[in-house]
Amino acid sequence: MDSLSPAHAADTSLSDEQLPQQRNGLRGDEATGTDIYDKTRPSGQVIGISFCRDTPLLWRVAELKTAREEFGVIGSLVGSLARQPRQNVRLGRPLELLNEEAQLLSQTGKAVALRNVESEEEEGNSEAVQRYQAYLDRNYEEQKALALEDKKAVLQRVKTERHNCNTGGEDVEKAVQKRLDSLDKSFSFPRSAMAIQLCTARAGLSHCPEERSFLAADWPMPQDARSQMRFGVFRDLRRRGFYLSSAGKFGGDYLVYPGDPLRFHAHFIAVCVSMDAQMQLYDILSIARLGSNVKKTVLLCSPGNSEEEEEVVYTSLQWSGMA
Amino acid sequence: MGFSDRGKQCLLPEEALYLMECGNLQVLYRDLPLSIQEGYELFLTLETVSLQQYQVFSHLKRLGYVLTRFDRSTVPTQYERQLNLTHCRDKQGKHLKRKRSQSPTARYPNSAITPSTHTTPHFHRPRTETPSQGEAMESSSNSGGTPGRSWWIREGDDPQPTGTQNPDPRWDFMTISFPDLGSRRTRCESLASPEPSLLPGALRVGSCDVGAWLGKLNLKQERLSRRERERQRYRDRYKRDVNNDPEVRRCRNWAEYAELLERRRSQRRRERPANLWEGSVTPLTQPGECLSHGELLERISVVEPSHLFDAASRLASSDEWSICFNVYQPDTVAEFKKSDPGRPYTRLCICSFDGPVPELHAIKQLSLQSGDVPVTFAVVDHGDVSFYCFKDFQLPVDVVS
Amino acid sequence: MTEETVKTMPNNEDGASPPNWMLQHPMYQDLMRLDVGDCAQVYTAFLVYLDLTEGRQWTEVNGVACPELEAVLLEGREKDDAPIQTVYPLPAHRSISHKGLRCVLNRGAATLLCAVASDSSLVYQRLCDGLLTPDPPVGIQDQGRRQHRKRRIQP
Amino acid sequence: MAEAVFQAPKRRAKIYESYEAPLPVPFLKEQTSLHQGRPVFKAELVNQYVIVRDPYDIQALYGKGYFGKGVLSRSRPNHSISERWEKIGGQYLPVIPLSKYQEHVSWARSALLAQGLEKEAVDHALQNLTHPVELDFDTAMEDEEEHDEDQVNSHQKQRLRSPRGSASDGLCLDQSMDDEYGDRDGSDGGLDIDCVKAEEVRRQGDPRYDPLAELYPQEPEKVDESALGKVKCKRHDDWILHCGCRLDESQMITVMPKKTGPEERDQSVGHEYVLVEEYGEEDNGESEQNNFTNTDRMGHLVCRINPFRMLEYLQLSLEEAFFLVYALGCLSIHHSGEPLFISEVWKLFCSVQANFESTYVVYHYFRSKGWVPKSGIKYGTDFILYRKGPPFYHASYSVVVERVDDSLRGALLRPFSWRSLAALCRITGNVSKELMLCYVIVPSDMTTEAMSSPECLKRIKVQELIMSRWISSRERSEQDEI
Repeated sequence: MDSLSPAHAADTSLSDEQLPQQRNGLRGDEATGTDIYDKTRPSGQVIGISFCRDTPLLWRVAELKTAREEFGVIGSLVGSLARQPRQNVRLGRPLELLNEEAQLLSQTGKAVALRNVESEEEEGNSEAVQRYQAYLDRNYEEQKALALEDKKAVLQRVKTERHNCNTGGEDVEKAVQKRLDSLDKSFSFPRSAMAIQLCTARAGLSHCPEERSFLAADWPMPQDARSQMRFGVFRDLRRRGFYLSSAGKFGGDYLVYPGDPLRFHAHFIAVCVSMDAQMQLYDILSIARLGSNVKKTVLLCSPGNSEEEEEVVYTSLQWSGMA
Repeated sequence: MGFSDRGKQCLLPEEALYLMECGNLQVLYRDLPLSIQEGYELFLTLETVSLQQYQVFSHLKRLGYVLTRFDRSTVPTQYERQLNLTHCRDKQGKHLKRKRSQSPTARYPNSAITPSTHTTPHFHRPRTETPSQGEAMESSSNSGGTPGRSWWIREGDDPQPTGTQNPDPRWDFMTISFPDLGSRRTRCESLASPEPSLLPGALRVGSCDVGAWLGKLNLKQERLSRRERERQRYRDRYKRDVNNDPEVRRCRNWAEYAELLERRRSQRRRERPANLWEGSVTPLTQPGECLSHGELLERISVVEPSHLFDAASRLASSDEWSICFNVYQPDTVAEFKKSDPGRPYTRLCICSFDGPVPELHAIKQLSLQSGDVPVTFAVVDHGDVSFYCFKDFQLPVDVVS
Repeated sequence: MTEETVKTMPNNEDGASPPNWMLQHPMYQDLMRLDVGDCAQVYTAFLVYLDLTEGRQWTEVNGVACPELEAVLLEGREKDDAPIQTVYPLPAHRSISHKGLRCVLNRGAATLLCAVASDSSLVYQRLCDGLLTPDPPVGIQDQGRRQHRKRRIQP
Repeated sequence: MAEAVFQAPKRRAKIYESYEAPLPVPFLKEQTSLHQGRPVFKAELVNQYVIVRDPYDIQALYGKGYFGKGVLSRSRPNHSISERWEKIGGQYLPVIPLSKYQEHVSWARSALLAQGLEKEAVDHALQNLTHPVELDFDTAMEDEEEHDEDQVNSHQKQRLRSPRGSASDGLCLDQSMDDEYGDRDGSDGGLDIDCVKAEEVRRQGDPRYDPLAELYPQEPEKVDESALGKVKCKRHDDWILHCGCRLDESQMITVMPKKTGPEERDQSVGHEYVLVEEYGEEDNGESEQNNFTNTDRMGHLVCRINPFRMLEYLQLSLEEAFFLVYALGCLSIHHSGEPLFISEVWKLFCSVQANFESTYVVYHYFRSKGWVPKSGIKYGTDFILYRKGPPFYHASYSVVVERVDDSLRGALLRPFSWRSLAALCRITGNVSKELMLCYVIVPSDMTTEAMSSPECLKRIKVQELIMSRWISSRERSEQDEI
């Protein structure tokens, strides 16, 4: 097992040269958008929401796309990008969802909560291990062939260069040719130098539709009054076409964007508060002041009290120029 | 990253997951590689690290910070700090550490490491029941346990607290005073017997005659340093010298002086409206009574300041808040040694934007726990991390003469 | 102790302070006559009235009773031809519910909430029904700079 | 040590006034010359608020320690009835439009009627009072002629010439910022800065007196603060005094130096003379709007007595008032004519303002450290703290008051969530101040009865905490999206 580790692979200078694009250990489907066991998965399917304790997460690129494009659910990427692991500006999967986002997806009937699969049966496992070993062997052969090609190409290039500039003389050129000839026989590609793919999303059966009813978990999210209010506001704003993200740092519940946040600045800081809750005037002053500092309108959002009223009542709050 | 245990290199779950995410580590579980998703599900559980803790961990890792788990026993207690025992303490800590990581410290990314879920040794608690997945997971190492183990040591959760591992001093050393033998004012020949509650059960200590001792004490006037003399002068400014009063100087005899005093008294009475001076509460100062702004400020300073470390050891402890990580700055990475980590840049307490804000109680307790290292609160809002610190402060007095 | 002893104006021969014009001001009396709100709130409203008329040259400023809030509101125009606006004056230490704010908003006019500290410092907030899009950021230049910086950081 | 570092307060670039005294009380050594016979100021309780009406008291309380706020002004009590002033004889008088004058007459009428006077008597009295004061009329005309000669610059000239410091210039300034922004050549005269009086002791910068001297070895420049009080900051839509911005040079030259002069006199009792701008009988009513904009239609000025004079009053916050009463013993508060005892004042304030006990403890605490706390309403906090006073330094701290008992838990005055705290932290940072949380620690055995006397202060402790944000990386700009 040690020999399989990509860290070892990086240790070997040979593989370093030859597989530069894989040096960091390629993470499964980062580039292609699907993972190795699940290449055929069509998009637009039902979205499986998995949970890390009670935090809803999305793992599959296709599902991320569906959630964003069809339902306007943005979420936030929280995983490290294997290719750029030293920054926080751009992150990769998983996509963490707000509870409201997960709830909204589930209400559309297009998403389902998945429970973690802890133990699979022993026989299934040994079969999978065999499959995996076979996959590794196949992969090894492919990589070995590629490595050999690369090495040859390098030597060939050296040879051509020497030939062209005529400085090193015949000896050098011959030596290179000799090495080139013997390469087919002498070339060794240690197993430890092999690059491996790490999958981002879970492999296996758990995503087959027929398994879903079996795996569908109880909705593990809290349903107190406050989260119900937050969801009501979320759903209503979403229905009005706004995109939302969390606004903790801005003192509110949601940042409200007029379109996809990739293209727009947020217009509002939504604060969910029930109609009758007493707010300290000082709190209102400070958040309105913040709103003006960041050029956003503060939006008080309360679920309407009676039937004839709208579902959610909005009041805009702006720091006036009259200081 | 990682630590070694019985010859095996082990990684903490957050470390393993982070390396996986960066594409530097493959973890085999039951002979199959784990996907990142499975990593999240298996490593981030109720008993290990929370998703939020992991998010803070990886956020800072990505920026190059060094993070280690916080271990209360490595922080010198307030008592140790007061007695300047930190040095010995460090040595002891080093010794402990050396025992723990005997294997060569293989540096990432060269190390091939099996994730092993492991607590630091002296908190290790054997479990009777080990789920089968545990063994399957450690194909090359049988050490360690399962993800189902307690990572974060809670108060009262510690099964065998020993002297060094329970840093909570039971006595408040701030309130226990040493006898003052040198002072002229409290010249005493013998010391009363100490408070019985501070003594171990059977021990009885009588009063102590210190007469002989006193003879040996050097009671000569202390020579003040320059700085101390300055301070004394500053204090003296508040003392009123009647001879500096121009009106007093104008007096040629006692009669005139008495007259002046009388005049001033009556004037003061006139200036003292009854509603201010004859009620149950009277003002702290009277206009014209103080010599200077400094004296006035001293007179009205009745509200006492409080410090974060004051009386903190008396507070009931709670496990609502706990410190998770030590953080070392990225520019120290080069010199960072696990065996001698030095003083962290800060320590982290991790919470959610939806959770409560720490009360003064919690802030005080955490800063006591953290010793001389500041505590930072990492507040997580759906993957987005903000850091806030609450620091002890004393606004300086601003005197205008 | 009588007033004489603490008299603060020795050059005023008759000894009595001049009357407090604030209490005599017809607007103050009008506001009091509306008979809603506690005296602190009404006085707050009067302070806001003074700020609007003396400090900001508003016109046609008048008091209105709002029984639901047990408060006195002010109505007036920022300029002669400007539309009427409602101002809800409130001592800064109070709290308010969204419902209360809606009460003022539902009067139909543009609304300002005015918080007044006990030293008469005041701060106005604009309230609007529904979603009021903020003014676009003033400096387009500003945005360009940020984007530039973003690009630079990307590896 | 996990202790916050003291950040030096930022001194204002230009100072418009000299520092009189830290507090409105005399110290023993100055007793002979100063404050003779008037050590106790008087305030009245009006509708639960504390008002100081005497102009001398107002000057002393605001000038020495920056207590209170003018009810008609933004901060310094310096309001005047008009922004236009004309010289009549040896005196400058305010110019008001006729409509405004008539308004004042009508207020006077209703005030007199409210006192129960007969309508006829009222009319008669008012008629007598509002007659033009003929004596000054000629000089007024002279002045007006001068106007005609030089109409274009008249506005500006007036402003530059006006000897009245405070309000008039400030108000002009507000206008001129928009209209005459670019037009500022030749107006350097406005920058005459009062020289520091020779006999004034150099205190600032002397380490013996000034604990922060090393940071500021020099005496600050002096500029007229009162005018500054009316300068708006473009960036923060706030008064420049509050937001902590520098005045830029173009604004500087329009700020007038403060001059003291004989006009201090008409701040006190007596009649207020105004110049009423009148037109021919026929166009009395219709041309009011044009008065200020259309110089061609400048009416003639008639000097009259203002029958309803609105003097500037000083309103003290409850904390300020109680500090003057209890800590300094220099203020007597009257309620319906009766002076109040200290314990009465305490109980009254506690009943009027929830949490007064706590906010007062903090106010008192910082005052006894020599700092000047003012209302933090603009930043959503209880106080902002100035070194010396708003004219000299930018506010350094924004203070939130919390109350806990001995166990350091307990009901918070302002139950914060991380969200609201984050917002507050951000605003405070945006205006380059620090956010300070002040915990008032009340012993748990303190009874309600004990709290009903200010003597409880002596058993209360205050814990100061600075809350700050730690930025983990250079990526700050990304995280802090506007």
